[in-house]
Amino acid sequence: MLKGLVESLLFVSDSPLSLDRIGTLLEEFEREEIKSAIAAIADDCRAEGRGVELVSVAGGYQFRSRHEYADYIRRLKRVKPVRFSPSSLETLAIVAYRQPVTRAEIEYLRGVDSGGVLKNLLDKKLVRILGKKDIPGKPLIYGTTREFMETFDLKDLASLPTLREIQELADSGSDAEQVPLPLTDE
Amino acid sequence: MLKGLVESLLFVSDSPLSLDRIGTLLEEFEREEIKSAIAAIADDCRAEGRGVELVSVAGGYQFRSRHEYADYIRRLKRVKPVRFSPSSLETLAIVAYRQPVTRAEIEYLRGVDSGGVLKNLLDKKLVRILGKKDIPGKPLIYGTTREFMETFDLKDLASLPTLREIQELADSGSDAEQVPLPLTDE
Amino acid sequence: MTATDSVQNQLFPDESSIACLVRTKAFEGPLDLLLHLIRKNEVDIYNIPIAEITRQYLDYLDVMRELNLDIAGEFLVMASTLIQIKSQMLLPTPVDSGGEDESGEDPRAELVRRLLEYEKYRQAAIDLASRNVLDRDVFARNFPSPELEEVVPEETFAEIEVFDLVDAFRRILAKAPKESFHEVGSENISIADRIADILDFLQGKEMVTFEDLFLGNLTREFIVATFLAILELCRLKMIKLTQVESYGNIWIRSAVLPGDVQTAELPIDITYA
Repeated sequence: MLKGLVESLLFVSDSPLSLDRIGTLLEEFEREEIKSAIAAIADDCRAEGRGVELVSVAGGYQFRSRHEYADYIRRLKRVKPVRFSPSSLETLAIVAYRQPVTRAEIEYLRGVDSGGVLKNLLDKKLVRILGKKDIPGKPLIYGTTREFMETFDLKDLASLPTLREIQELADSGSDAEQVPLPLTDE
Repeated sequence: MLKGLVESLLFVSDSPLSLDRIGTLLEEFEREEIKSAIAAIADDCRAEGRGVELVSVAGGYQFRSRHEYADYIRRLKRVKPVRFSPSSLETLAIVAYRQPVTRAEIEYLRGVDSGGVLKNLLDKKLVRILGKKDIPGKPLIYGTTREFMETFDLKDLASLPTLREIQELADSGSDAEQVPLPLTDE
Repeated sequence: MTATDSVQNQLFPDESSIACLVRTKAFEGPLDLLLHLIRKNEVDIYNIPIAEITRQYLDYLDVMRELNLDIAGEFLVMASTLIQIKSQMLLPTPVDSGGEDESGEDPRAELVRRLLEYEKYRQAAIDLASRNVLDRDVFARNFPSPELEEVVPEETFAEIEVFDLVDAFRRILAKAPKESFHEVGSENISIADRIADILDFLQGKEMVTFEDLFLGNLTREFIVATFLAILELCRLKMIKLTQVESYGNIWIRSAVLPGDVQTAELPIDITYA
């Protein structure tokens, strides 16, 4: 009963629902019960032949289609797949790992002007202005948004993979170039 | 496999899908196979404890939350945050950047009557009346509130980015809309 | 030539065919180009043959110039950095210090640090792109459900960002009458801050002294903003200043009496009554 109820809530919600939010909506039930219901639903989805899975994203839970079906779903949605240019991805990565970060810091790390890219990421709501840094000139500082976590399937910022160790990268030698960037979805 | 695929299509669709439509999308599969996949999904949903059912509506199939849960689902909508309308956002922006400001000044900038929007912002406690301006007619003057600062997570009004700071981002480099690089073959 | 061959050629252009490289691969910036050259030459990043890499780097810029491509300023800055490092390495050095400058550090060290740091984030970018990206690899029901169509929601706070606010203001100014343009700088804003603070401070108090308003961090900015805020409030007749004797305390009180601002048109709680 509770499992079905939680499933129906997650189904109709147009954004991820946190355990807190579900708990508030279903005040008649204990948090622990709700938690096990969510776990049971996630298990069910992992069962053979289901088309969706329950993912933990941006601090909440959300049903998402299995990635194996992406090609077919795009036929239905008739949408161009979202694509990110290498410069947006580099900038996003720096903002994600270094936040709160200033434009000057981003530009030092990338070695190129990044104002345009940053503006574009602000427009797309993947990056937000956190405030101003308390140093001379009071530059704006940037961080990532909830949309960023939703877009990149991140449970929270702590679940970003750790940056690889410098030594490992230095050792990786020339074969790093051989991996084509998965920037397109073919 | 086909069952999962059909489930994912029905799941992501915002309108009912007819057998014909699914058949066209999944041209690799036989109509009969698709039909049995749909029947199997509907059966699965009737199983104990599911929160959704597959209904036949408007000549197509659509997942719907079970009606037993309607009361709970309405709670979800009741507390759902709504987006700011462009007009209230515009008005709020003018008050934030031009305070202390009169309604006439706001309307001059926006070019439209702003009484209703202003009232709404006052109700939401994002804007407050600071006093009356000592000019004929003694118009009320408006400013932002503490709640405004909390909503935007601002330390003080000086932490609001200036127009120039945003303009600088927009002006730098035309690479914001950069075309993805031909790193993979398409 | 098969499709695979052509991809191979895009990724691994001949040593000699930098022109081909330019046509097939744009670089994100000088660091990206340098990393590419280091990889292509299969050299140790901690021991970059600076003369050879500099030569190839400059060749690349030449080809770009020949093709009439815009060379971003950053590429030129890096070119001069490389040349500088190269000349430092050519300078005669004290015995046994092999290529180190007077501080004892290899002139290439700073560049190596930047390259390694950049490489980390470039890898992180690739990792991001290889995740299950929403609306590319996976899809959600991020649209209103028909079940909820008839339910009228209560209006609550929406999630908007500071950026939305600035952006809205930019749009207004873009279409507003020309004479309303003037830069909204931090100065205006800190005066607005002080106006709000002063009104808050006066709330519930009969009178305060002029000096009371200047307590806190006495930076020049703060004093100027406070002073201008007081002038503005006087102009708006929202405060009254009185001085009992010359050189005595200046007293400030709120000029708005309780209930004064209450109007039938806007039945709301008046904060400054």
